[in-house]
Amino acid sequence: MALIRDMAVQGAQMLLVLLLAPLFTGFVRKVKARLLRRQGPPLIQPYLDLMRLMRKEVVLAESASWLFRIIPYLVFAATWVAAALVPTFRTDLLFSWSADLIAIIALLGSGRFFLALAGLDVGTSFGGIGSSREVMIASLAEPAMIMIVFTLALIAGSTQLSTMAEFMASSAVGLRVSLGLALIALVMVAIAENGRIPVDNPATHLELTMVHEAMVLEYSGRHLALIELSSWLKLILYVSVIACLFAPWGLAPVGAGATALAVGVAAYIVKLAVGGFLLALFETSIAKMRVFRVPEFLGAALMLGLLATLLRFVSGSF
Amino acid sequence: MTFDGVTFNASAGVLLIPACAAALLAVMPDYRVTARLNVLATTLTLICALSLFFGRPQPSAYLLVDDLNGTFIVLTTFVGFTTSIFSASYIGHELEIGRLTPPFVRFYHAMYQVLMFAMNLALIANNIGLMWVAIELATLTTVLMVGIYRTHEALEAAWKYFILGSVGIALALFGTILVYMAARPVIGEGLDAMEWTVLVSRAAAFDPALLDVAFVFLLLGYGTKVGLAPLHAWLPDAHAEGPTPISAVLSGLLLNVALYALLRFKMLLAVNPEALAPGPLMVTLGLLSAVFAAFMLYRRRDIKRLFAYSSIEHMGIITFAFGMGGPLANFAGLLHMTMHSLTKSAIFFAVGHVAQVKGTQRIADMGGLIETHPVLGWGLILGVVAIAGLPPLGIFMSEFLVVSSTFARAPLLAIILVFGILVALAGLFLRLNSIAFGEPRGPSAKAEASYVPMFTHLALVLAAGIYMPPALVAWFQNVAGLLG
Amino acid sequence: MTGIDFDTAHLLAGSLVLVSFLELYQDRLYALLNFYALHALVLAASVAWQAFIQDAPHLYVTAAIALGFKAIVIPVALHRIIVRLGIHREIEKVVGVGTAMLAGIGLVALSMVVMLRVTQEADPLAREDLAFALAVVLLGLLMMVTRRNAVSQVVGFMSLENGLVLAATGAKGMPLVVEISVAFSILIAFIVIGIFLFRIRERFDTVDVQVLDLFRGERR
Amino acid sequence: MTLTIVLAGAAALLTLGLLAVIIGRSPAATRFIYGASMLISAISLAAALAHLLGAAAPENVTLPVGLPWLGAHLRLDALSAFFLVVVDLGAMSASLFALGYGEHETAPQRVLPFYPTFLAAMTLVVCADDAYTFLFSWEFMSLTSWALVISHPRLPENVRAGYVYLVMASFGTLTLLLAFGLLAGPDGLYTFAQMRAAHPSAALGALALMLALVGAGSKAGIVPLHVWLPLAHPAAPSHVSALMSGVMTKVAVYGFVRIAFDLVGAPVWWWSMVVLALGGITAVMGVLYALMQHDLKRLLAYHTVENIGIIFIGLGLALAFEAYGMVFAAALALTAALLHVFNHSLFKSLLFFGAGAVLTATGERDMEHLGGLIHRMPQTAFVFLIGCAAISALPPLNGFVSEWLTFQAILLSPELPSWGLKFLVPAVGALLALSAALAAACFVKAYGVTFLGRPRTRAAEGASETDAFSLAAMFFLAALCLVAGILPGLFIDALAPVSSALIGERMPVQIGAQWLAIVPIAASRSSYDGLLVFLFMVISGTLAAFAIHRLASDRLRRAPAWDCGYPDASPVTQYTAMSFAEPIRRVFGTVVFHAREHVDMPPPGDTRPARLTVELHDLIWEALYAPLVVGIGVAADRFNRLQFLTIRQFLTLVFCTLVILLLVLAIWP
Repeated sequence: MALIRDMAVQGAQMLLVLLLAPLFTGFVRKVKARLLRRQGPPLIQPYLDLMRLMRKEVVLAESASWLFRIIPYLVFAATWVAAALVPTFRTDLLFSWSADLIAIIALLGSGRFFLALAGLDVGTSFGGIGSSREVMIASLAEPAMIMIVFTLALIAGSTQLSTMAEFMASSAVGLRVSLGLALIALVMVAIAENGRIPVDNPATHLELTMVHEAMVLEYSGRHLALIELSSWLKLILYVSVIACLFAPWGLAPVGAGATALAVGVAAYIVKLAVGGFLLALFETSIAKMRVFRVPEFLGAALMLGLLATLLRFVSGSF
Repeated sequence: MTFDGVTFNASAGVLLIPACAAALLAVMPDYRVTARLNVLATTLTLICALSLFFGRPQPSAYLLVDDLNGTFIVLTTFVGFTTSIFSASYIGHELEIGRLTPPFVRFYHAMYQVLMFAMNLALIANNIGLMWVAIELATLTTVLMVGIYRTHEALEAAWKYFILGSVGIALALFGTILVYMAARPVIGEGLDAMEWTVLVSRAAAFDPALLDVAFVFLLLGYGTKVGLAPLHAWLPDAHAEGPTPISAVLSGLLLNVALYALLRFKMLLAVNPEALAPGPLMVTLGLLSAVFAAFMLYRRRDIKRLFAYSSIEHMGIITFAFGMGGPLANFAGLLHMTMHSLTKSAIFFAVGHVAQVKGTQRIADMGGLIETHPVLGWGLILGVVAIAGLPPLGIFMSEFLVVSSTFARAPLLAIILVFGILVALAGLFLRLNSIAFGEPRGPSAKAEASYVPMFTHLALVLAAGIYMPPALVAWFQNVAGLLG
Repeated sequence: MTGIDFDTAHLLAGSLVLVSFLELYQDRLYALLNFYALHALVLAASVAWQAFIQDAPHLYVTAAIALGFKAIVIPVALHRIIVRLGIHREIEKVVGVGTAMLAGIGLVALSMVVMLRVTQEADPLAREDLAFALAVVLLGLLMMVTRRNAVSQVVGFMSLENGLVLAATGAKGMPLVVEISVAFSILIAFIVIGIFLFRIRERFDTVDVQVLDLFRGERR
Repeated sequence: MTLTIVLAGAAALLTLGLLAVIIGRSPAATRFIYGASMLISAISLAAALAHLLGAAAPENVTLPVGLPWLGAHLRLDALSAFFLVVVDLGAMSASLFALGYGEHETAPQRVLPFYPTFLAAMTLVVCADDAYTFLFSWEFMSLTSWALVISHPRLPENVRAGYVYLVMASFGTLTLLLAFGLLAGPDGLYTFAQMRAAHPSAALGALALMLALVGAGSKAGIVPLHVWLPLAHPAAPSHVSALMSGVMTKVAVYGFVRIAFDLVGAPVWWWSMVVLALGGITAVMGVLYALMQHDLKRLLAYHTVENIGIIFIGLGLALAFEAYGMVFAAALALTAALLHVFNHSLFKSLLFFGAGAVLTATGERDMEHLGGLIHRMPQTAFVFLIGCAAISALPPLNGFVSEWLTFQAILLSPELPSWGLKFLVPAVGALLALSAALAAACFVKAYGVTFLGRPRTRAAEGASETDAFSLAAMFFLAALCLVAGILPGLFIDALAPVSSALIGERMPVQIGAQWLAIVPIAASRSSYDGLLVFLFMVISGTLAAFAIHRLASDRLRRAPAWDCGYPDASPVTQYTAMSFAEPIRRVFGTVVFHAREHVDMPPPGDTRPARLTVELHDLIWEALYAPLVVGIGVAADRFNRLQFLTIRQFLTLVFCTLVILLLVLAIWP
């Protein structure tokens, strides 16, 4: 009986994440428009975009290979599996022990790996620009992320995401300097990984600035739909990781009843809204950096992560 | 054939055969016959030497066969035999291209046998004076052989060899006289004050200070013949300018015979506890020659001079091994002497062929030997691999023993030795690259001489690298114990 | 060993060293040859005297060889070679006379210190002979080192051999083998030198070792 | 019994080598030699696996060869059985690959004799149980691989590569010889059993370990001593470079592990700091060098250096934990390192086989002349992609597993009391993470520029799929990578006898614990289930495809790629290897390689093309090796003057030596 309920919760978690992703992006765009005193597209605009793309025909470049057509499914699968393992409204999901935070980062890494390959496949210079910059950003963001994971794992005593969330929710965590550093570093890495404003502008196709868009320039129709959905999934994944680690209140425990689950979902949605609002606020308040200033930005994140880990190594109390 | 009858002839035979062969060869006009006679003489000498293995004659006043010179006699006669086969075809070719005239070839063969006689005499002489005369005779014959081509460089090399050789031999005589002086108060006057057997048994009572001075002179005297660093000047030019069979005999045998003489005296001093001279002296000279010769390999333009310096380096390593002393190092030194003489003579056989095939000895004018003459090319590579001390071949074992046993006792010396070996290896392979690999350069005539001697030597060294017959090992270990 | 025997032997050996010094001083070839003849003469006398003291008849043979060969035959032959080569007027010293002399004195002192300190137990005559013999050997070497001309080098080498003969005779009871070998070496040395000188002469029309050096291997 | 099979195999390989000398030129020789070596290595692999999995007791054999009074001691224990598995697996796959690849060899008689002897030498190194046999087969391995590197002596860079390789290999062997000399002591106790019993003092052990680190490290490719590796590995034929990179460097790691963990005895804590620091620097420098290359095989060779760095980080951690008696953590770190040894030998051989296939198909190694090969060589492209994904440590494959275990080991290290390690381990962890990310970048570049996009030259256009044997070898290795990634528990349990033999403790049993997940220390801390992650990805992928297939339209149209409207974008507009690495070069290159870019822009109106030249300096070569070479050259010149002295000056030399010695005698008491 408990197994079926856990299976149901796990399935609900996967579906919830899938459904909320477009909504969250729509919400962020809406808030940004509002802050810029514009009407902005309706909240459900991303769903409409997906529908539109699903119907349109796929225009493939002549030099595109079989890999180009498989990559959208690979990227979507990797991102969806990663998102499914992050506890949103209930900790200790059925399959949470199968992959810890390092594995989730690596799954996102493989998603990025295949996306970069897709960029190179068509053989135009846009794909090349996108892939080479994405790879440069990743080569700094991933070590920073690993350093953050080290800090959190050393504090919580485990790399399992659900155990970390439970530890963070418990009173034993206390206020620690390394946690503060890890949070700032995690936010910076999240912005870089999802191609948000200071690192890369998601809304533009201007050659000189685009990174993520350049890689997916050649995609169209149903492939583009999948790619867009996976990037939205990735965004919501990062926000839910930040939420479950640094704002773990409201996460339902293992054997919780329906009411606790409902409270968990509600808390999760509130956290998403707050996160989306803060993200929109941050994006409108800052201009995009030149591409070769990004390494300093990410270098700072890496140093913060390393400092936090160093503090944890040096003594237990930090 | 009664044992004592035969054995007495054997040790005498080893001397008589080359002597009368020399006389005979001096008069025979036709080249074909003299070459075959030369080979025949060396074969017979080899057979006599081998028979020495089975029954050793009693040491007489003038002749002595024991563990130490037993193996070296066989080695000398064997290399002499293979070199004579090589020289038959080599000299034949030199005759065709006119570098040697028939009278000189006759002179060459006679001198070759006199050299064999002198070396065998030096090895089995029981009397230190007789040994000195034998080595002096060997030096003079090689001086004449080096000058045989009558070119400017050959004469200059011979003249240099003569002057330095004679000074060295004079110092050695002075050392011998001092040893006699030290022996006289203990053993009394007359012949037995100069016989090894008597000297070694009574050496403990000699005056150690006099023995030290004597060893200094002997080391400088015979050290010149061995080619140790400050006294080496004659060796590269003698090798480069003389005919190749003589370089092979010089490098393979004469250096060993001179070092054998030094070992005899070191054995003498080992019995006397207070005498300390051999250790530090031989170590310093050995290291100096190993490192000095290693650096000289880089700028060599002549292929024979290159391998001459390699001989100096190896003699340095061997002297260092004997200088360190102890059963392991001495065993390594003896093994290294045998392996070096076999490998170096094989290399000189290959070099002889290369010089004839390419018509020059300048390394700059040769290249791509592997492509034009694969068998010769790979033979030379195998030789250089052996001389650089790389595994499957024998020298690796001796270098392994020397370096590992020295490092525990004197780390700094071992590090200097390792540095020397490494620099030498780098230099050797740097030159080998321009000879064996790359685009074929220079003329490439067909090499008609036989490769049998070269590959027999390399096969022996390869076999020794993997498995050593227990009898040989027992001898070396016994002698290593004696050397102190 | 009565006093007089010792003193005479001592005197003869000392005079041999003195003659070596004189040889060192000469820069004319002819004078060098003459002093070399004198050197061999003194050696012969010393050996003869040793033979008389040790009443060892074989030493007389050595004295005779030294007198006949070294004192007479070799200087005359070398004399004739110099005339044929036409080099009798050349002056060829590398190091100035003053420094050569100082070096000579230093060498003699060194050989005295080394030999006398080492051979305490041996009988006084042998010690003296060895010390003087080492001095002569070192002076011979010094002469070879400071000369350019091949002939003077050979003379230096031969005076070095004389030192060896002195040492050999000083060692009482050394068997005949040594005498033969020393003589043997003189003979060979002389023949070979002769051949060499002629051939060198044929080839480079001078006997100056320096010209010879120009043709060292690998120079070109 | 298994040791006798292994030794019989080695003997058979040696005779095969000799036979190849005779029949080298005949056409059938290639198939026969490679087929026979494959068969022999397969048998030997089976024997080694039986010994390792059965956790059998060590077997000893003494042969009468080698040092006369000692004989050759050979031994098969858990550690050598594991490395024998790595060697034989690599040998089997390389021989299988060579069955196809060997046909294109221009001078087979120069490769065939040395290939089986090279395999035999590696087998002997792993089984040796005394210093002489170990060094004998170690240097014999270098010699045979040197002969393979110069199998095409016409090209001067091959000869130079061979020369640098042999000199560095001899330097390594002589350093190891000094290390063994120290362990054996003056009276020469050369067998490993005697060395273990000798228990050297801490100082002696430290010196021996450092010498072993330098000796084995130079063969493995630790950074300051790695310069020969990117020269030698590409010069050899591809199946040999796969063996050299994938297997020989592992034999070097075996050498270090045998000395550090077995012979030297109890480690001291600061030893691990040297190993960790070197490992970290090697990892990052290796991948940065790889990123700057545009020759495919050089890129793979430099990348071997990075993976060796990761292995040495694992070994350093194991040493640190063992020094403080944290035995479980040490077992984890050692197993992580050994698993990475196994994984690296798999995917590096696979990648070198791919590079070999590309080389035979196009005759090009330079990535700037390749491109678009995925259309012409689809199967090689697919299997090369699996190799690239595995080496970039992407989850379902095996590269991720060993790296994940190393991270878990790093997370255990705060308990290490020493302050030095408290600062060093996080820094090394950061370096490891950085090198993992850069590895992904490097292999996106390698795969993207070589296989994807449009062909840049006629050679790339004319490429065709490689032969069946090569593909079979590659698919075999790719399958193994996937299995090792999905079921890591099997392989970790196989390594248990090795860690319990060396450290006395083993990782917790993996198979029964949690439904095929691997649990490094405790289930509560962390666990990873490769199979489930793989199944999830497959299920979600098929789910998405099914949904798309059902809901979305399936119409598809081909059209020219969008290139800002230019009519015929020539292949030159594509990103090349150098341009792809430009952002990373701008970030890291200016510091690490003094990278400078010179742009030569023609004045307006001048039609000649602008030129961009990138100037990269190999600082290690310029700082360490160039001065050494110049130094030896100067010393050689100075010494050379001694050759041209006159006879008189030589006499003065003799005279001075005599006078000096007499003076010494006069002054000496």
